[in-house]
Amino acid sequence: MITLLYFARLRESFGISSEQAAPPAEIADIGALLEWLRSRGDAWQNELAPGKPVRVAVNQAMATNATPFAEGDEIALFPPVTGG
Amino acid sequence: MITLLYFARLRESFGISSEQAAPPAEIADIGALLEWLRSRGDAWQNELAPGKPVRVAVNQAMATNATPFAEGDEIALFPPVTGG
Amino acid sequence: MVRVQNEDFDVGAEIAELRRDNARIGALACFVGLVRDLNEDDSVSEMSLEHYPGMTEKALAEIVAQARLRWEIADALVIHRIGTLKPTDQIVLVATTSAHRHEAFASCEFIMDYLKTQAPFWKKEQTAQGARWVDARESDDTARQRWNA
Amino acid sequence: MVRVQNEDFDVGAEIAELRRDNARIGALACFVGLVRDLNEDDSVSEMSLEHYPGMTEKALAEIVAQARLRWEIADALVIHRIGTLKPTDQIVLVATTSAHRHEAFASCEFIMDYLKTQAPFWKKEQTAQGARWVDARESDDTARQRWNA
Repeated sequence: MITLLYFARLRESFGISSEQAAPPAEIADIGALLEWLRSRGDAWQNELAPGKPVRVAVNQAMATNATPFAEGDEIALFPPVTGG
Repeated sequence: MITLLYFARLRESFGISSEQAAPPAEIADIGALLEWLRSRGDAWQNELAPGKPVRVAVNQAMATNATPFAEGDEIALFPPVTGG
Repeated sequence: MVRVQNEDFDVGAEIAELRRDNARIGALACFVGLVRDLNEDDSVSEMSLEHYPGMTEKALAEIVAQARLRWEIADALVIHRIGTLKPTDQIVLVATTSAHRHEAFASCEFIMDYLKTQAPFWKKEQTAQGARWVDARESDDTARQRWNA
Repeated sequence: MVRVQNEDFDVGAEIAELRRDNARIGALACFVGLVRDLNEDDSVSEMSLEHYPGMTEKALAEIVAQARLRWEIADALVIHRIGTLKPTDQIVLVATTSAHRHEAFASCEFIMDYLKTQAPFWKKEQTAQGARWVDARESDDTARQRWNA
């Protein structure tokens, strides 16, 4: 299981702020995880479409599509940040 | 007559903070005025020696050796500034 | 020191505390970010700030650590508010101290530029046209990237 | 606004006043210069600041006017103290406000760099080796000149 967190516009579009998920074992990096989430269709397909500016953090550190993840990780998806 | 003002190290070296002076009529720019003041000798010659970093303001605006001055002007001599 | 809080902050008290009794400090630079009543030509009546608890504090601490690697800083303080804010409210305070002014200015601006692009905060504005998430600005990425030049 | 005064100043109160009720301000940058207890490797017990009354105010106002020509500033404040000061005392405050942070940071640093090299103030330090006039620094000239690059 991994913990998925959603913030800001993604949280609103998906209608949830977090979930426990169990992607298939062959899904081992962020690029594959996003592909898997897109297959849920609707808001997932739309918000996570390639080219959309989605940011991902694995265990609270910024990640790229090539970043691997493992059982128990906390993975957060969010739009580009706008604080300050 | 012109008013001469001295600040900081120059004020201390000359022993005065201001004076009314009447340089000869042919002395019409700052370069010539400094030469005339140097002719007083001692601290004047020393502090105003060519190459010493002396700053001059005419009527409270920064001046160079080529800046002219006239009867009634306020001319200030001081070291490079060190505020802030 | 890094703080994320709902409450407002007192700039005078914070910077007095930051430099207290340290006679090696010759320079203090500080920045305050404020809610404007106008953004992208629309009037803004209210703003809410969301963040990623845990990661925010880590990201801010990392930015301050990066600044300390680059400049001789005596101390640095970052306070960022979350929750609902109104025009003229204070959003963020960054203050840095150093022996000399260049280090204080540069580190303060560096921390702000990185905070803007790296710390997980998101703003949602209430405008006359309804609520909207604020878009990230390309100029903020450009501002951050110049530190790598 | 430009002030030269013997009295100390309250940074919090000054910047609150500078931005009061102006919801177009999104950024406030401020700088405070402080007396250090060490200069050129000698301990400093006291400092006295002399200035050229009349010209000082004109020079500071001119520096602020130059900053306004370069950046969109909402307001700018310069307070510089004169007289006798001790380590940790505040010497100078420069604060600028703008819609955006780059303008606030740049104008604040510009004003400080010009103040350091153009405003007629002179510092005399009391050290264990006696009193001495502080020498101007070449690095301050360099800092000012980069604005013309």
